[in-house]
Amino acid sequence: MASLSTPTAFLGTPSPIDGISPADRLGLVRAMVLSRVLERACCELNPRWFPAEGEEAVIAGAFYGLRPDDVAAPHYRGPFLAYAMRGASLSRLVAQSIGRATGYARGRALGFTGPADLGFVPWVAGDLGTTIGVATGCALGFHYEGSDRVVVCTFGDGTTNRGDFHEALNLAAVWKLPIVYVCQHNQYSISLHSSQVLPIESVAARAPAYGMPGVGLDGNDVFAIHEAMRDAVARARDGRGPTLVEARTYRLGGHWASDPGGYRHPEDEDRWRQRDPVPRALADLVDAGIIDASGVESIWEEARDVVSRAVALAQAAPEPGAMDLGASEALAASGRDDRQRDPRTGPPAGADAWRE
Amino acid sequence: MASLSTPTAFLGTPSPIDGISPADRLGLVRAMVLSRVLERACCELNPRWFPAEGEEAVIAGAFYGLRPDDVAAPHYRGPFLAYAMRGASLSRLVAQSIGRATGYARGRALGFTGPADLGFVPWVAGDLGTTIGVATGCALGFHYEGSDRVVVCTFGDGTTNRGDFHEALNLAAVWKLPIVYVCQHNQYSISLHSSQVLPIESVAARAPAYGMPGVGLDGNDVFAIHEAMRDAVARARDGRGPTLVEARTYRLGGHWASDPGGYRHPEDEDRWRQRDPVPRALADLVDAGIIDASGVESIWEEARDVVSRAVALAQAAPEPGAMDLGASEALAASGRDDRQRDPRTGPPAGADAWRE
Amino acid sequence: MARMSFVEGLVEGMRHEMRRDPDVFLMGQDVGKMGGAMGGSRGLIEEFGGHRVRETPISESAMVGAAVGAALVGKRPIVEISFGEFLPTCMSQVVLQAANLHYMTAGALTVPMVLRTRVGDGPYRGHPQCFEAWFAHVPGLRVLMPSTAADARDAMVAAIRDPNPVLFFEHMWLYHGVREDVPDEVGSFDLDRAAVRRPGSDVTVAATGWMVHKALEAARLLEPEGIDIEVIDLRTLAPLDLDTVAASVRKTSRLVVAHEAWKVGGIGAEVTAAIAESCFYDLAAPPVRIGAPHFPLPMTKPLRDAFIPSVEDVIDAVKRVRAA
Amino acid sequence: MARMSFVEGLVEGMRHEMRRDPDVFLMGQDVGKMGGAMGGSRGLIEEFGGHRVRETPISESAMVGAAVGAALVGKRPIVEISFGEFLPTCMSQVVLQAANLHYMTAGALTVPMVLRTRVGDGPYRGHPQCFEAWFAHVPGLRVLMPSTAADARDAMVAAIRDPNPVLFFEHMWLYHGVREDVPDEVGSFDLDRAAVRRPGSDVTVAATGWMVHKALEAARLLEPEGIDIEVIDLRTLAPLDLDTVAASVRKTSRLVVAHEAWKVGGIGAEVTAAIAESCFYDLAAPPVRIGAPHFPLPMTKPLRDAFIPSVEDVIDAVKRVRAA
Ligand SMILES: Cc1ncc(C[n+]2csc(CCOP(=O)(O)OP(=O)(O)O)c2C)c(N)n1
Ligand SMILES: Cc1ncc(C[n+]2csc(CCOP(=O)(O)OP(=O)(O)O)c2C)c(N)n1
Ligand SMILES: [Mg+2]
Ligand SMILES: [Mg+2]
Repeated sequence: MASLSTPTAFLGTPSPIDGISPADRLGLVRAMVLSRVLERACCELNPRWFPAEGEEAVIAGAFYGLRPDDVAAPHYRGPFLAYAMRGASLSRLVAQSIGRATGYARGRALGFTGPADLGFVPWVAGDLGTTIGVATGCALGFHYEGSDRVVVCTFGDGTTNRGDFHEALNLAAVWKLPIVYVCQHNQYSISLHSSQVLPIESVAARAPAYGMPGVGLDGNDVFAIHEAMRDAVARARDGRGPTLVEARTYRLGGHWASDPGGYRHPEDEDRWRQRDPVPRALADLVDAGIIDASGVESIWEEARDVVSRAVALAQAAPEPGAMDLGASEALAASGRDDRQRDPRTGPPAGADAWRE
Repeated sequence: MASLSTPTAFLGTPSPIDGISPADRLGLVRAMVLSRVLERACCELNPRWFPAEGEEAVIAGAFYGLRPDDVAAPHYRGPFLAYAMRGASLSRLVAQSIGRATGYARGRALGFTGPADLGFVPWVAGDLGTTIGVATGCALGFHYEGSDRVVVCTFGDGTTNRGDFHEALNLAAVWKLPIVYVCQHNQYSISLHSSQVLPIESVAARAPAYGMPGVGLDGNDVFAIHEAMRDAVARARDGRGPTLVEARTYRLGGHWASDPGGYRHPEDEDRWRQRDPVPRALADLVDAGIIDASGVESIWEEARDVVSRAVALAQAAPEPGAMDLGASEALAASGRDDRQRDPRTGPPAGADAWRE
Repeated sequence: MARMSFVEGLVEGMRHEMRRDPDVFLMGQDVGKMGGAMGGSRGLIEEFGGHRVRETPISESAMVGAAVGAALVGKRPIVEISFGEFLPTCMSQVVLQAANLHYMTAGALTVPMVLRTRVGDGPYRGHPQCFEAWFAHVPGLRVLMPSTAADARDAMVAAIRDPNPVLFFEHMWLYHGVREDVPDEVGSFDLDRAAVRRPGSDVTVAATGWMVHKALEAARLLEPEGIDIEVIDLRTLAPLDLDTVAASVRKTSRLVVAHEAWKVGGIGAEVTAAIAESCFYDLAAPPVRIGAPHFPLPMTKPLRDAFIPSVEDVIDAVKRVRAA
Repeated sequence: MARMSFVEGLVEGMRHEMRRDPDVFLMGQDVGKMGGAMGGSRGLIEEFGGHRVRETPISESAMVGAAVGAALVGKRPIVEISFGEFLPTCMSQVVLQAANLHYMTAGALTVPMVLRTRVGDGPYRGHPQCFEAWFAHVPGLRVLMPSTAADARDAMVAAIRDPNPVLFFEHMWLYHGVREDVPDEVGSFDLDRAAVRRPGSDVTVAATGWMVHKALEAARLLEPEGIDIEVIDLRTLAPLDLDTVAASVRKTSRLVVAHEAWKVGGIGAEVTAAIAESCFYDLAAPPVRIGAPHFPLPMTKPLRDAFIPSVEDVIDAVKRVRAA
């Protein structure tokens, strides 16, 4: 695992692409493309969608390859890719984003919540940071049962200023819990640049406060991120405790789809647009001879196709009705709910994100 | 200012006694002796008192020499010395500790709260950590008004695990507020040794998470602490922002006076008793030729005398009565309360802690 | 007379006090260049600069703590928690610090701060939680919830001047409603008084926030049926002005209490209980409470619409309380 | 029959479930070697070890978050917040996460956790705050406050087995009271039912925690005067068992509600309002609420004694409600 890097090292890390198999490299990049297309569709359908454009490398790199029995707690920005990589139906996700009854929460929860039964910490309220504590609790459950399941939890740079970030990482460090914390550092909290609200450049510098390894990475290099995650996940699985990974990227879109902006320099946006992680990752694949130019085109084609089918299905789905409002489901007084599913089978999670 | 020290450096720091004037050295040590005697009296009077025995160097070193217009936010363990150094009446403090009507809060607040009108963040509830945020707010007020007033805020090692610690230090760092944070690291949170609940040895290691200087000190060396505090306070006064100072000491008594203990090794307690900061500081004075053996004795005598008079007065004071219960004082709708008093006069605060 | 929307009233109230008193400042997330969530501080940074309109990290507890501390040393901070849904993240600063300081210091200190926050259903449906009942339960706090543009301005001014910590709840649905006539002069807002928005003789409807407007709409719809509602805007939720409600009930003999928060344990419980205690013999029929049903607040429009009390719910309740 | 104090009942309930179910564990500050604040977990670490009786850092929000997460993956955590006074530091985990998860996932997840905490006046006077009304306002939570040793044990067992997040309030004054006879077998505690502690015909007194005992003492003192009180232990504060209260009021026609928390906005407001709504015509006199006066909780014994509702306050209220 890379050690704590200084901020200036961010873009200098050489991509460790060689450590990842060609199939997984392809899987990672296909996931990024899917996210790009899916997110754009959500933005078009819902002006209040929170676009993850530009941040795909972090999301793909963080969640790719988790076991189905692991738990993922994705940040609210861009979680659909994480859901899709672990088996969610694209059309139900799009339905969720536009509030249809076929969404995973029957219209009850926020548009970016996910399929809780696929091993996610779902978004059930809007308070940022609190889910880091819940994710840490899932890791406590795994540690308690002595299993080798792990949790991967992502969050924004701004969210690391919340007290709940501190308390959760501290607790995980004290108990050496099997969790990897990933800061999806896009340099913004709504309209505020991180230099206005974060007193440090690198969030990885918060790791030593917990005696935890901190890893600062180029957040636009999906292979570097995934390589670091493999190490950190292995570390967690082995009982060696938590890691804080920081992936520094840039929010290419607005805070929400219809954000009028105006609080940042167009030159900055242009500069980061040049570093767009999606074409960069595709180019890496071409350079490595894994695909050729027509392969690139067909990945995009496929993504557009699968997403447009999902959109059509979602749009055809009904709005939630009174039935979906419901009272809280009746709970048998002594009912137990064994929701652990059997793990360790099939291809790496994330490789089949494209269903439907 | 010393830079971030490694934990093993704690007891190796040479005492910078030469940087402090003989009069101030005497003042610091007299304050420690007063605290020792006063705390023991409180423990005898109130089995639920939280004894600060062993931690006097941190308290004296942290609060000695503040200006009257600065704000002090002492930890709940041992705050009476801080109050006394800034002008509180000893008998009213003892009255406070045993719940008499002449205590500063008329019997309303906790026994360890202090005279709010002498520039303290008072204890008005029992939740640890929250006052760090309030103290930071006082620093914001000073920063906002462009004055050179500062805040000194102390808290326990266990309290640094609270989210409020994180949020407050972060905010102070972002805004470069004039505040010095001092961790009175006594290695315990009630029955728990810090190794059970703190994932790091040195709390000063939390400072870089805020891009703030962190100073790790021998908490039983009052001169080293005060020297570091002078630097940190000067830094805050100059608008150069906050500092986190960690003073590593040991709680020689129980969590409360009647604590049956049983959760730590007697050898440990003995070892730390050998390092008792009070005789050590007195010996330093003798070594430096500031006082002789009889001077030591008369400091103790004087302290016993002044405290026993305070105890007698406090015990003669009435219990609070229905009048003190009151409803909340009527507040004039537009009443302003200018409680800033004029600064920069008289001897260093703390030198006259013995009144009455 | 100026014409102002609710949010313009809020901003005007802050501007008025910031001009008058250099100790008044605002802090919150995105309150500067962006103009605040939903335009809630639009124009202030341009006039007062970044020193007095301060951007904060996402750290609600530190933000409120910062306001408490600044207030203790003589400032008049307004701290903005973007949405009431985030109040659970900073309860100890509000409830254990701000609320206690005056009493516990036997009057030595005051905490002249305003905590403003957005609540209720809104055009974007986000963060709609209504927790005002929690704060009304806690001694030492004032709780306000204006429902008109004039009150938004004048209550803000009064809140800033008040030496108590004030929780100021701004209903999102009202933010960008139609502009109302607002007197040019800032009025003196009585922090202890509810407002009778429509006098009536048959049924007292005491309501909060958006529900005040729904109650007025219900009144309009019921008029042709000869039913004459008195609509009270509770607006000062702590201390509650029960005198105004009691006076109305003594006249109408019938009480409906309506709010958007959950019915169980809401402000309506206190109003209803207090009136049952004090006006038992004046009541001709059982009082009726209207509030949200007892399950979590759903997010999508169809469910939200089914969840939140409506004009029809008010009409129903009025008819029930008259039939009884 | 065993003889048990209240705190022994609590510990016995946890022990019983920890023996039965390996997924049950306890975490909190000083719950191990020290035996918990006021002996609240005495003996558990000796039997179950540090893996199942876990010491935590001072980080209440993370502690509750840890319980929520562990519950989501199938464990049955008991998280101890040493004192209810600290609940304001972890409200978002309780109210926004624990309470919402089941509903918002359309039933996919449950959160079988217990949050236990100590409240009320106690022998040491520390940390007495009573915030239970906040949680009763929030859908998705169960709130329990037992008042007997048998209930302490049996309610704890039921709470641990319940798939809902349960807030379990332990009154400190009751902790080390006299030992009571407690059946050897763990009883089935009905999480939806209040308990009639003393049948009576003249006045219904619905009370919580320590006030139940004060009400029973008031009943004893009033008996010679020929006044026969029915004392109801509300004990399941959410969902509240209003049926039991209503049935009693239908019999007695008179209602007193008594709790130690602040009267304004307390549980008593909900009970009183709900009964005023549903049993208006059964009531022969205005209901009376007893609770703490509306100022912060003072710390010293004389003030605390003046502040907290007493047996005399109950007697007074009973006489008032009979005279009316
Ligand atoms: C506790 C809390 N405070 C404030 C908000 C409002 N809010 C929503 S998104 C956002 C910005 C979050 O920034 P960051 O964590 O960096 O994530 P990003 O949006 O950049 O992905 C804020 C402040 C919130 N949701 N929760
Ligand atoms: C938020 C909160 N949690 C728990 C407690 C209970 N408590 C009182 S003192 C104490 C230990 C504090 O440890 P530390 O901060 O190291 O201070 P010390 O007692 O060692 O001086 C605890 C846990 C509290 N007062 N506040
Ligand atoms: Mg960000
Ligand atoms: Mg300590």
